[in-house]
Amino acid sequence: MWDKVYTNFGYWDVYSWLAFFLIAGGMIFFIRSMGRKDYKKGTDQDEIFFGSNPVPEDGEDLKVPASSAYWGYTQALKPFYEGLVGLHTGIATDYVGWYILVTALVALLILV
Amino acid sequence: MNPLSVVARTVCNLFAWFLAVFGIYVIIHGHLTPGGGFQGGAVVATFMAFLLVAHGGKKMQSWVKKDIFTLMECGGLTLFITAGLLGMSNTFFFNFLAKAGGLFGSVVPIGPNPGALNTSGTIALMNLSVGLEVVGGLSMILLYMFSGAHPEESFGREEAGHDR
Amino acid sequence: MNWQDHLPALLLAVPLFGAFLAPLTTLGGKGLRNAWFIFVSSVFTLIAFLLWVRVGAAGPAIYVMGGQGWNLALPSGLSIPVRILMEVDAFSAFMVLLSAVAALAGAIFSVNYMERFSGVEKFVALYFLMVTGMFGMEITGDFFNFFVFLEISSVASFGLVAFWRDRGEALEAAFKYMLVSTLGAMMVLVAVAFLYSRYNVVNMAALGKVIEWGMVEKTALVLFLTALAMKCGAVPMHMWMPDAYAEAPAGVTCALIAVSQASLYGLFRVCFTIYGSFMGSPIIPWVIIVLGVLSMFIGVSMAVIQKEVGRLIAYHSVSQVGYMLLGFGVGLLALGDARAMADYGFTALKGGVFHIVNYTMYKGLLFLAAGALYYATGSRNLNEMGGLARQLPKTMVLFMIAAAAIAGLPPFNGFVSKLLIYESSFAVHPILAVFAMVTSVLTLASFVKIFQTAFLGPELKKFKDVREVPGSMLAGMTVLACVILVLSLFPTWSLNHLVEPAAKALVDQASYIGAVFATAATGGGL
Amino acid sequence: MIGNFPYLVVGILFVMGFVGLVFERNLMKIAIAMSVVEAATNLFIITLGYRSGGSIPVWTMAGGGSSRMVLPTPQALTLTAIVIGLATTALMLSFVMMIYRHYGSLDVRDVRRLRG
Repeated sequence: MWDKVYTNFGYWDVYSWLAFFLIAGGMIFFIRSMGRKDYKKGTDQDEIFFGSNPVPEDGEDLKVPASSAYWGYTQALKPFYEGLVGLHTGIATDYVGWYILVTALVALLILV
Repeated sequence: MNPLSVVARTVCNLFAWFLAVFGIYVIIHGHLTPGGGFQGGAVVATFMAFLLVAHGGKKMQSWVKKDIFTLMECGGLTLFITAGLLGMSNTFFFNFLAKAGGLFGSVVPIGPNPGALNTSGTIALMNLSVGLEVVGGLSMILLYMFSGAHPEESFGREEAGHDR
Repeated sequence: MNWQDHLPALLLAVPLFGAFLAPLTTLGGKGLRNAWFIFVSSVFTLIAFLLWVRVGAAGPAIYVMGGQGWNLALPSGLSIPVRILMEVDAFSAFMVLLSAVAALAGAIFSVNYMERFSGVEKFVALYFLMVTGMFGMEITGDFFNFFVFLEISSVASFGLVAFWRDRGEALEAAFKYMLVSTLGAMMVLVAVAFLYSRYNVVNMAALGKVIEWGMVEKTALVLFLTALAMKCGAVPMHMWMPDAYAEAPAGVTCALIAVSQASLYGLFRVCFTIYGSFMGSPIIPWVIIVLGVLSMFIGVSMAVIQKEVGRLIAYHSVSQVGYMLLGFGVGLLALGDARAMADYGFTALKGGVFHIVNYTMYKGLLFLAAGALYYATGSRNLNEMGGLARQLPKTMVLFMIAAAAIAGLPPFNGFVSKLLIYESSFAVHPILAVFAMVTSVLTLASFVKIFQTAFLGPELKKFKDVREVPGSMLAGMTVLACVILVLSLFPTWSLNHLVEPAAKALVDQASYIGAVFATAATGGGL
Repeated sequence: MIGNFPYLVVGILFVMGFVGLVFERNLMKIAIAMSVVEAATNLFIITLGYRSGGSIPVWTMAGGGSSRMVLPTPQALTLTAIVIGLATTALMLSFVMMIYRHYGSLDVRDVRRLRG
């Protein structure tokens, strides 16, 4: 029950990972406890720094929308993604067409 | 949908009953002749289709309630599965009534015969329950399709607000 | 007579009974309906567990519907089984157990999730019908019943996907799903007819015994292969999957995943048990491997750019199914070769089987968490979400467990099965392992995206009065999270007791066939 | 030769159904094409069950004893397939009806809010 999982090439041991997380967590709390004690809540030490501009009331103006995530990645692979999204037409008959096409291809491979 | 002309309505009133009787015949003789619960049930459901087309949806809905069909459907299916569970002393769906005398328990005579209705055990029982279920289910499909095609007639307005 | 012999029949009878009585429970009001929903789900989960224990202890179990005895497969000296036959070996029992857990979690979740809608009694009935079809596919012993149960689960799931019928999108998704799925089921029926025309049997074990390798069998194999691969969402036949999964109510999606796994089960039952002795030629394993690699890579690439929570997670289903196809394909490639089997083939199979249970659990949990987000905020669009960790702390923790598990972060279970697949596919060709790892990285990236945009970030005004989701939804998610934690913390136990018997049963063609043709299965009587 | 004629019809029906499913644009016609495929499948199974000179598989009515009875499995298969086909056709037509109410169109190219 407490063994490692062997894969013929290497192994997986969840308990050493747990021990690692425990030790890392202990170190983090230790380092945190060495921090300064003169931090006070409710004073201007607590304020958000927004490029010395006034902080907007609604979080809507602050947040990064999901479509901006990985912008560089999608931009770099634009031709690939244009082709891929182009394939997902959303037309029901195309779905059937893909299915029949794959069946025909596999039949060609196996039967001939 | 408006009711059809008086000629069509009269003819439908007359022939719908023949359909119902024929459908019930097919259900009851399911274990003897071609057909059975499903086919007979479909024929009986045509009875509903006849009346629906001839008299229009409004009149139909004042005659019968959809709840009756739900009850028929659930009742038929529950009867079916109960008939299966009662054979559980041997196996699920074991034909415990066959050749046991009593209900549907006679032995079938060999050779050409006019048909012995009281045979075949749970198969006849299951035909009856499937027939009940199919009559309920198909009639309900017809009624719902009708009310879906003419929402203003059955709901008084466009159906709305199912999701939130 | 031992009552445990009847477990396969009860497994089908209980959800059927639940489905047929569900519309009548409205007479007792909402409380009775919900109690019925949970009660029946718990009962079939219990039965599935007992069945799994029994099959693990006593080997493959058969059950003859309507026979004089439950094990009388060949009555009156017949040489082929003619009755409806259920056959449960360790792999089926494993699939039944995990589908039952997923269906139970979906049912518990749906109690509060669906309470604001009308017609829930029909929802309950359809849900149980779908579960019946799923169990039937997993325990049936003949191909025609496989088709029937496939259609039962499919038709019930069409209705469930379109349950929110005032959303045009739900109807559209259901229509597309229905079109490809019905065509696939028809092709399965044609394949059954091909095999029947040659051997006059539809029983799986009897077919596996007599089958030869000819043109008719090859055609049937092609039809089975593509139809079932389509049902479990292999690229390029995956396009119905994001539509249907994202538009179905969340509790249903959780069970739909188990249904797609039942199709995967069918695919491997066909490949291993029926055609197992003809897999010497590498074409069919390579077809499965190529489908798997394509699914992994294209699925995850599409997932990264999605903007809706449901669609993003659904594209991940496509890519995770790719892992299983890859693992099983590698196992199939090594099937004829005892040395390769010991070297890497069995590891790949173990990885594939372990990935099935991991995938069903964490993907179900992810969909339930996405459903909880939708329930709380009324939106599926990630662009509109943000800062929800303040309002939904419990949902966030549960989502985090699932996301870490799917991305394969230590110490969670997703990595164990992926590791087994990486290392065995590396032995076949290094490029396969490279694709698998790139997929894993992109998986992590897309879940970081959901987590960051939905839960982190500044508090939004429009979500000020969002409250934590109600108890039954949390309970449904907790069931799956507990299973994930157990699988993560005791990987050796789960591999030895859960996965290995299933993988062994999969490659053991002889005992599957032998169970039907055993001496106890022959004799007089009816 | 003439015995193979039904298989030719089955093939033609399958091709007709596939062409309809892939190239038709109207949802109603797609549903009809689906029914054609179902009919082709049923015809295929029924044709497989035919044996020349066989009699009906009813024990008490079979002329010439049980040796000439055909196996009833294909008939049972087809009946079940017909029942399932009825359910799918009814459901598909209901979907088409409701899609028309939501999208105002029966063209499959307009019914694509879910894509990409």
